[in-house]
Amino acid sequence: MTQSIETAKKRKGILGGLALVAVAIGLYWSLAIAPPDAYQGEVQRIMYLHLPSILTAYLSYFLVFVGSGMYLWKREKRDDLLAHAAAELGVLFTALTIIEGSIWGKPTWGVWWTWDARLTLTAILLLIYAGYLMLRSLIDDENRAASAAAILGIIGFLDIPLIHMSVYWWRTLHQPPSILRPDKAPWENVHPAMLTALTISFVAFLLLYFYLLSLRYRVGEMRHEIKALRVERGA
Amino acid sequence: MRLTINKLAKAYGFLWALRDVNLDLPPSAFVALLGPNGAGKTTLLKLLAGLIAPTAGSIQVDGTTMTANNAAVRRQIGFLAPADHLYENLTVWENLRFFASLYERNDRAVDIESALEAVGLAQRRDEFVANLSSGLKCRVSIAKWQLLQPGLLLLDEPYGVLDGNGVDLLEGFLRSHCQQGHIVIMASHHVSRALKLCNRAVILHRGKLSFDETKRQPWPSFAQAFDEFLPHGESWTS
Amino acid sequence: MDLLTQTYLLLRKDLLLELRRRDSLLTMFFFGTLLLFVFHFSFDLPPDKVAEMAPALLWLAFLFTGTLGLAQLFQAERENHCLDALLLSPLDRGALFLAKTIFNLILMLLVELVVIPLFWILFNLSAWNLLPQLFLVILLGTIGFCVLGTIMSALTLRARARELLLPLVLFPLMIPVILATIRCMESVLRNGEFGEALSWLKLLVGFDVIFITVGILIFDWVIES
Amino acid sequence: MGAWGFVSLAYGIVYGAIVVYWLFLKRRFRQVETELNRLRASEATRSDDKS
Repeated sequence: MTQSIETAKKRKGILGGLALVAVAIGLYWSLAIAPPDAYQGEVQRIMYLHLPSILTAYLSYFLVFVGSGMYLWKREKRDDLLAHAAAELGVLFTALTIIEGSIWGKPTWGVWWTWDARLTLTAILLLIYAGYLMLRSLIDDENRAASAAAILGIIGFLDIPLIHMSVYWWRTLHQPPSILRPDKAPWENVHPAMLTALTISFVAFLLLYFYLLSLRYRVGEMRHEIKALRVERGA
Repeated sequence: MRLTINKLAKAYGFLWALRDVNLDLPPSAFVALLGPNGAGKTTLLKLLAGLIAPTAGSIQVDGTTMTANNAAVRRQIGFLAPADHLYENLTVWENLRFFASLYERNDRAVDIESALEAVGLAQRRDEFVANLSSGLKCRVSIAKWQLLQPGLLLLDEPYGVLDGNGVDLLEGFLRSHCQQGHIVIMASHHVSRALKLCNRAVILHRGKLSFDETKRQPWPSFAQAFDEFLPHGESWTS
Repeated sequence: MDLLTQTYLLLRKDLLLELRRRDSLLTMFFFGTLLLFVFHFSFDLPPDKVAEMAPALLWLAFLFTGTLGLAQLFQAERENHCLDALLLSPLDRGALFLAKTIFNLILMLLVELVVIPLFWILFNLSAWNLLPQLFLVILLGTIGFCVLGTIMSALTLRARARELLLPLVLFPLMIPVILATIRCMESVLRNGEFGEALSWLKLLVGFDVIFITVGILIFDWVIES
Repeated sequence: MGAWGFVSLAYGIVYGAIVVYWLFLKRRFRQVETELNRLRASEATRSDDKS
């Protein structure tokens, strides 16, 4: 029992160390080695943050969906804990994505915020999953909160493609596509060093994400164990 | 109708409301469910009604395990909440017809009429439930379950709101219901009344079954258990 | 007993209750009208701008009135623990979902049937011949709103501050319906036909179909939570 | 603010926020862990009493 906890801790430590190394290498590649963009210059380096963070946010939402579905099906606490942890990290990374987009937008578009389809979509996702966390915290009975949140986790995820479609149509019918979207596929005429920097950043973010997720999950798990122990005491 | 409860447990947050409850009830069992406040009586009734899900253990009705969405099992279970479970802004008649049609049982006008007759409310069939006193609402509930004829009828402290006449009505209904092979489980603090009606007594104490015996006369083991767990209750030997 | 019969029984009960008290219908109707006045004062639109703004204004008014209705949707079931009585019965939870959705839909449609002509009169609009198409769009949008709204209303039933929480979780999810409805109405008012907004109309229908199905399938869990 | 200014602002905020969240999580982790160990320890003494 204690041994498995120790190995789990060690594994988390290794994951955290790997994440740290990957982040360092990623930073070096994206800030020093990758060349500046031909059109946007140095500012384009924000992309090495922006794309990985939105990717991890989407990964989070997918995990919320999977955890919610499994929880409703099997009623096992661990699935709910996973969904809760993933939702919290999803909100964090979505918020970071919006901040990065905004900082990127200032020098490229001249404004901090524009109703670009991507930015808008990300903001809506933030609202949905912030609502998910609100719903959890506003229902007192723990099991009810878990099931209600699971339903919202499923419906929210199913709604994402529809929101995505509507927001993109909304923009494209009213104004030309944003600067962010190149006419060519992104992997054409891109410097190989840029691609490498992006790949390393992706890996770094994923490692960081799973490290934080395992930490957050374990917090939830221990809280649940404490409750279980207290329940034993109550008898 | 046979009811089997297997290692049933329910926890609310930090507390076990019910732990390791086993009970096997044959047809025509009439159980008096006794115990001090907070012993878990209401929790047990709600679990049996399927309104809350157990933390552990199972409930079987005629060999079928009860799950949340088993309509066939739910049709068999009735819960007589004294002045609850009725729509305030429907008339007595409309309430009965609505529930009878949901259960697809005895929903003809004559059936409803005779059920109302039996509880002495035939004259007031078109009054809104909101205008009835809680004693009369309880009578409507009695009529409701008389119509629906559940195989397992649960009652939670039905005596509080009824007058003498109403108590006679209720007890008459419960006796005849039980005689038809249905199971009745009644939680009550009116120990003497409950004991007179029942053919089996169960005492819950801090979430556990501490006593479970078929009624006999005299009953020294019950007297002992009663004094141990319900020392401040009213005298039951009346 | 099949799903539709049960739905009918529940719906009949809800309509009967509403017919007696008219709580929801009257408040929704007055609130909708009130919003039109408030919009009129705050925007102070010149006549030529009204047709352009009409879709957004109307749909926002309906959205807010609808939310008012949703907050009241399970009121009868909250009194006297009637929800327990329903859950106790051999009722398909999907029927409960359908009945509540249709009930809220009927309330909103009744309000809309009065408010839209009123809007036309108050803002001096002339395009009366376009009303049938507009009603079609609004019907589809309102269905989407009621479907998801009923699920969320049941989900927040036991939450603290549920009246505040409901729009918070509902509105972000409603974005496709909000956008699609307004764009379709704009297109109808501007060109007299759906034209390029046809894909919006399809999106709206898709949304309705998806969430009606999801609702029937998962309402078991929604109502037990 | 120059191009590098924006870049460092973005990187600073993102990694700063992640580090803050990590510290916050670590603190929660430690609190919960101590609580759990305390409960477990008292559980062990209690079962010792019984035997």
